[in-house]
Amino acid sequence: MSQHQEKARIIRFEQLSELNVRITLDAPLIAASADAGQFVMIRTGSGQDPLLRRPFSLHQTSSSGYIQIYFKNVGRGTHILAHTKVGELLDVFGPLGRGFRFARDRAACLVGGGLGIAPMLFLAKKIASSSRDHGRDLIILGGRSREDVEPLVEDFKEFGLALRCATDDGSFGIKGLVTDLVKSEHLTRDTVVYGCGPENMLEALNRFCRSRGIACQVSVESVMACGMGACLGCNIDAAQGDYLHVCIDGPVFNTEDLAWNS
Amino acid sequence: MSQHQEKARIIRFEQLSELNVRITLDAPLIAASADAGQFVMIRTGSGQDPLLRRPFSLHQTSSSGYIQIYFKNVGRGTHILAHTKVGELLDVFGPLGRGFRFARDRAACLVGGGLGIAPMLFLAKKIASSSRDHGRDLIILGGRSREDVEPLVEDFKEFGLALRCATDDGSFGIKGLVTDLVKSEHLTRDTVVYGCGPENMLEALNRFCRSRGIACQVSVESVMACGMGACLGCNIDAAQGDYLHVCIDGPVFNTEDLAWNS
Amino acid sequence: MEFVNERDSYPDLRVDIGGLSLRNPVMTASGTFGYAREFENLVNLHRLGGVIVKGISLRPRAGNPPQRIVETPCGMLNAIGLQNVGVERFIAEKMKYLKGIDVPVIVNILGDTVDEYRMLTERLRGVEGIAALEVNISCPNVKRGGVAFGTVPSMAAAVTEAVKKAADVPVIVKLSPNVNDIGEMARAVESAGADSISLINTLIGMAIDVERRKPVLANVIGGLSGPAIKPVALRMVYQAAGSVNIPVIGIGGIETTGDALEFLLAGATAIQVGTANFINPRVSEELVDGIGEYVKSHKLNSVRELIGALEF
Amino acid sequence: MEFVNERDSYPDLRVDIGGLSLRNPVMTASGTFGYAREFENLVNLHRLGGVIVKGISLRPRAGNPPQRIVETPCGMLNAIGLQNVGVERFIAEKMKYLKGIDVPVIVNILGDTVDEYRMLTERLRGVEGIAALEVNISCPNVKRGGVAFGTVPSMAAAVTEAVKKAADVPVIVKLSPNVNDIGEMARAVESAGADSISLINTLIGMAIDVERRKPVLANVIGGLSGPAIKPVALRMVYQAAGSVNIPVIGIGGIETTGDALEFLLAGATAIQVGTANFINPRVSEELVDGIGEYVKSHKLNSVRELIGALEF
Ligand SMILES: Cc1cc2nc3c(=O)[nH]c(=O)nc-3n(C[C@H](O)[C@H](O)[C@H](O)COP(=O)(O)OP(=O)(O)OC[C@H]3O[C@@H](n4cnc5c(N)ncnc54)[C@H](O)[C@@H]3O)c2cc1C
Ligand SMILES: Cc1cc2nc3c(=O)[nH]c(=O)nc-3n(C[C@H](O)[C@H](O)[C@H](O)COP(=O)(O)OP(=O)(O)OC[C@H]3O[C@@H](n4cnc5c(N)ncnc54)[C@H](O)[C@@H]3O)c2cc1C
Ligand SMILES: Cc1cc2nc3c(=O)[nH]c(=O)nc-3n(C[C@H](O)[C@H](O)[C@H](O)COP(=O)(O)O)c2cc1C
Ligand SMILES: Cc1cc2nc3c(=O)[nH]c(=O)nc-3n(C[C@H](O)[C@H](O)[C@H](O)COP(=O)(O)O)c2cc1C
Ligand code: FES
Ligand code: FES
Repeated sequence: MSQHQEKARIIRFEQLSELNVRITLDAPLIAASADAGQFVMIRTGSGQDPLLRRPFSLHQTSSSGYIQIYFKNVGRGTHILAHTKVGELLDVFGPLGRGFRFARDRAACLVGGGLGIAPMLFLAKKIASSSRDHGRDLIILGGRSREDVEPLVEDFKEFGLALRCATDDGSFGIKGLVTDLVKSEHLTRDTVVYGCGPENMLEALNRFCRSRGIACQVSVESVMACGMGACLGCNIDAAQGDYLHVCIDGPVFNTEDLAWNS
Repeated sequence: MSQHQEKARIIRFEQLSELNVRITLDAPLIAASADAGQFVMIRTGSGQDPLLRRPFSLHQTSSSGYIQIYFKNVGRGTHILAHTKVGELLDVFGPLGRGFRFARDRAACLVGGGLGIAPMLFLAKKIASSSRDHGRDLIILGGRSREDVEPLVEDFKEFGLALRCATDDGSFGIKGLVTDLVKSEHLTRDTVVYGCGPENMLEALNRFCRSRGIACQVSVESVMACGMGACLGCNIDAAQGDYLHVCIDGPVFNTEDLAWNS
Repeated sequence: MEFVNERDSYPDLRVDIGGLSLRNPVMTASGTFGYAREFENLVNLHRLGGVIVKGISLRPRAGNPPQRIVETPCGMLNAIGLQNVGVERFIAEKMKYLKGIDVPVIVNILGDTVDEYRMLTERLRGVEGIAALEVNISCPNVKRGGVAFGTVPSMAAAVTEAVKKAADVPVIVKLSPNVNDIGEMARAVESAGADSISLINTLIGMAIDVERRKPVLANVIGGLSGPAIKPVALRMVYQAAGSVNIPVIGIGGIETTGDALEFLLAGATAIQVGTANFINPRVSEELVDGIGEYVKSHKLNSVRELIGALEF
Repeated sequence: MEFVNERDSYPDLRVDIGGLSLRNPVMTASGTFGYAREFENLVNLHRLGGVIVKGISLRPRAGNPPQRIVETPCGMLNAIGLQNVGVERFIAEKMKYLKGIDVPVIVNILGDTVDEYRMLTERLRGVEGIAALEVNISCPNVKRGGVAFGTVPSMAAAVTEAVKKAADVPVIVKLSPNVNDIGEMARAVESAGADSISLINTLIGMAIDVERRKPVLANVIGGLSGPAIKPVALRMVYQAAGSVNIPVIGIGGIETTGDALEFLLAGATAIQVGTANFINPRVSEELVDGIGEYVKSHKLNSVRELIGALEF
């Protein structure tokens, strides 16, 4: 586990929709040691307010030393990031946490909902580049409407894996939820589902996989102060009782290790 | 006394030297009611830190509804302002305080040192546009070196008043202090000296004027929270004992009303 | 004016703070709004719930030497030193304007001894235009070696009793946050007869200029206010509201509608805006609008449904 | 290592905190630096003055349910609930690494009763690699209805005495800021035998989610830390240092070299960096450099010349 704190230059800034932004950063040390599902902590301002760093999944890394984050402008910190410009420096710290445990010998079904699509590109890339038959691998992406999904589809297509899309309003892909697509696919028992998205999506995914006895890994969120196991602020309820910590035990968990409300 | 709070658009941004910046703002209500020597309070960020507004003298106003400030990047607030761009909005509040009391029937000697040049342009404009003989009016500008003075000289020259310059290092105008120039001029007893600049310059000006019995008005600074007489935070020692408040009793004072250290 | 009244009637924002009815829960805090006139160009004063004027003492006070204020992270320290014109000039000069504005005027009072508080209250009796008194007990008791009245329950109670006996208007007691048990202080002044309590006054803080190696403030220590103190203020309001039956007025770092709502939910019947007036002179009026919007969009019958309506 | 030693010898940053010598005054605060290992990739641990580990109790504690933290203006609230692995696992698992690092390790301890503090201290006696104990007295005393030890002088003194009697290393007592008279608390623990005091622990605060109408923290209240509290912390350090003869360790909102210097000038012999570790994991090392630069550029013989060197 090697972590790095880098002043990373913004190489590219993409406004993918009204609120969704993708930023490419030059952060060679982080890029070199990152794995799919891991995240970084970014300082959004230079002053003391907002005080805390904000966590973002690694959307992608490149061998040229770049990392990408894909995020939505939802509050103060992301507002500041959404108004940065190419050439500016961001203080980035990572890679952090435990990523997806890719099961090389089992079929993969990647499910990304809304901003939960972010870590899926990294995972798709990793899976696609593993030398094995990809005939049973599948990517499912969803969002509220076209703008949440379409801008990212080209990047996913590059990997040549099967791809299905869904939107709540039917403006792109089928009209419905990603979990509807998951259910409609005939996933075999040896498939591993890898999910990231809003809480209710993850709950539905968990219910479905459990009912079918399918293994499922999900990337979850929590409020974080340190991102590195020092503050103990990011706890979530564990299946066993007691707590797990999103930043070091996760953010990717086997669904059976977590306590689910429903 | 009418004050206005305006969201003022940045119309022009001039980097006059490494640290000195001049910003032109579209603030018609403030422009319409401002007088030379008055100031505005500007919110430098959109967040809660830095918390307080920062005071800036009005450098100039125009009949087209523009106001100008001229400032130096010395700390957090001015750093943020020095990184704004044309088109952005600033929250500006003013005009505030009591400006220079221009004595129409007496010769005027304007003395601006360093950033103290800021309010002098407004005053020079006012004096130049008053219909009277300007043969005995004089402007004296000074700074540490060329870059503190030269970029502003053209604007002052436009008024056709006599102009002398001094720099500490002699890189522009004479080598010396503005007060050296003041002393070398043969100011008559009926002259009014109008000064703004660092504390030690104002002290020297006061000593000189007092020794010659010449009236002197100076614009002084203090830390401010409200700028409008509500917080009572901006007090300075008065000649009478007790205190005066820079934001409402000043920022321009007759030197004899203030307590001087030397 | 008709338009204003109409707008004020719905949403119903009226609250009652111990015998004093306000058209809405937004007031301006003492020492941050001058004598109201300073803000007349910027705020429609008659739209506010109330205005608390700068603290008044029996005799005029010059206050502390400069430097009196310094900015801190998300806050500021002040050591104004209770500068004020004294009660006589206040009545003669300031009340003339204040009694003419259509908003409840609350006079903040302070003293060095219990007797001074009493005399001050007697002097203010019957003065036209005073809707209530707010008693600042964060002042040093000169007879008790400078220990602040607001940090010892019995001293706070003594001041409250003296003022209450002499006053002909409702009495708000403004608590100091520099105590261990705010609930105990709240109960002490309630028992002594306070009609309501307001809190918090400033936390005591300090700043040092490391180049000059001197305290930044001439007075060495000062009062911390602004957003930085909001979490502490909110906790104390919550604890105080849980400790007494009289209305509580929340103060401390309020800048946004969300901030104001937090205090109401924590149990405050009304709120005061302090430092935020310096940053946005229009803020108090904006909060009246913002709270109204919330009441409407959440389909509440009145703002009173929010008071202490915290769920667990 | 040779390079490092050379650099550490000038400027002379050594300080002594009640029987414990530190190579410089910069330590990391309990609960904000894990068990040090979390930071080994980011900080040269051996360059720090000391490391205080997360508070340890007699038995493991699960801590509070989520949500445990929330950001506030220039600060954060935490209600971790003293989660820790308990003293046995701490010794078995964490001390193995800690005794190997070249930096004084200070163990922060907490308990529900005076007896628990005593037993904990006895258990830590003789454990290799512990340079000092820091006693967190901001914990509720279960035998006294949950009133925090740190808010009642006699209870603070009782804990101090019990720990001091059982300890074989210097004892630092960490004071709670939620009191009226910090000087009184400082004197109480000094009289009870503390070798030094550290302050401040967090101020008690609260935040409310106005849409859900619930407290943000599951625990309702939490501890406020970060730059927001610096003015209060500095004032308390100044007052505490003026009240006792033992060394004082300053804590609260320290993020920059300037902040650290303010605390030294106010009378602190050393400082601890807390919340800032989250924002800039390298900050403690940067402060060592920054203080060194100041000592050099101001041509001081040692950092000790700064301690309490405030001019008036
Ligand atoms: C491991 C991890 C990976 C993440 N990856 C991504 C990503 O790839 N793309 C993306 O858009 N977002 C991601 N998030 C969420 C992202 O961190 C939050 O959107 C961001 O912190 C909001 O900051 P803000 O200042 O803009 O919002 P704030 O003003 O702080 O709050 C706005 C809203 O965001 C919520 N929020 C605030 N902080 C967090 C937080 N630390 N975690 C979750 N929710 C929060 C608040 O509850 C509030 O509803 C991730 C979160 C975690 C924990
Ligand atoms: C009436 C008035 C008119 C002014 N006009 C101008 C002007 O036209 N051009 C210009 O460049 N500057 C002017 N100033 C000074 C200007 O307000 C400060 O430079 C500015 O507030 C510094 O803010 P900051 O956040 O960049 O600095 P900070 O980081 O706050 O501090 C940096 C330095 O500036 C000093 N400073 C901070 N706040 C103030 C303040 N309110 N007043 C004075 N000094 C302060 C600090 O003591 C410190 O030394 C004026 C000040 C006053 C009171
Ligand atoms: C400059 C200033 C002056 C103040 N003067 C008084 C005063 O005279 N009497 C009083 O009771 N409180 C006074 N206060 C305290 C405020 O009324 C308020 O309680 C405190 O600032 C916290 O609120 P805030 O964070 O919204 O500012 C003053 C505060 C400031 C900032
Ligand atoms: C997340 C977190 C956990 C903490 N845990 C402890 C603890 O276990 N024991 C303790 O004495 N102090 C604890 N503290 C208090 C800090 O050590 C420190 O006193 C306080 O945060 C103020 O310093 P700061 O503003 O630099 O953070 C904790 C603080 C935070 C933010
Ligand atoms: S965010 Fe600090 S421990 Fe997880
Ligand atoms: S700055 Fe507030 S009274 Fe002058």
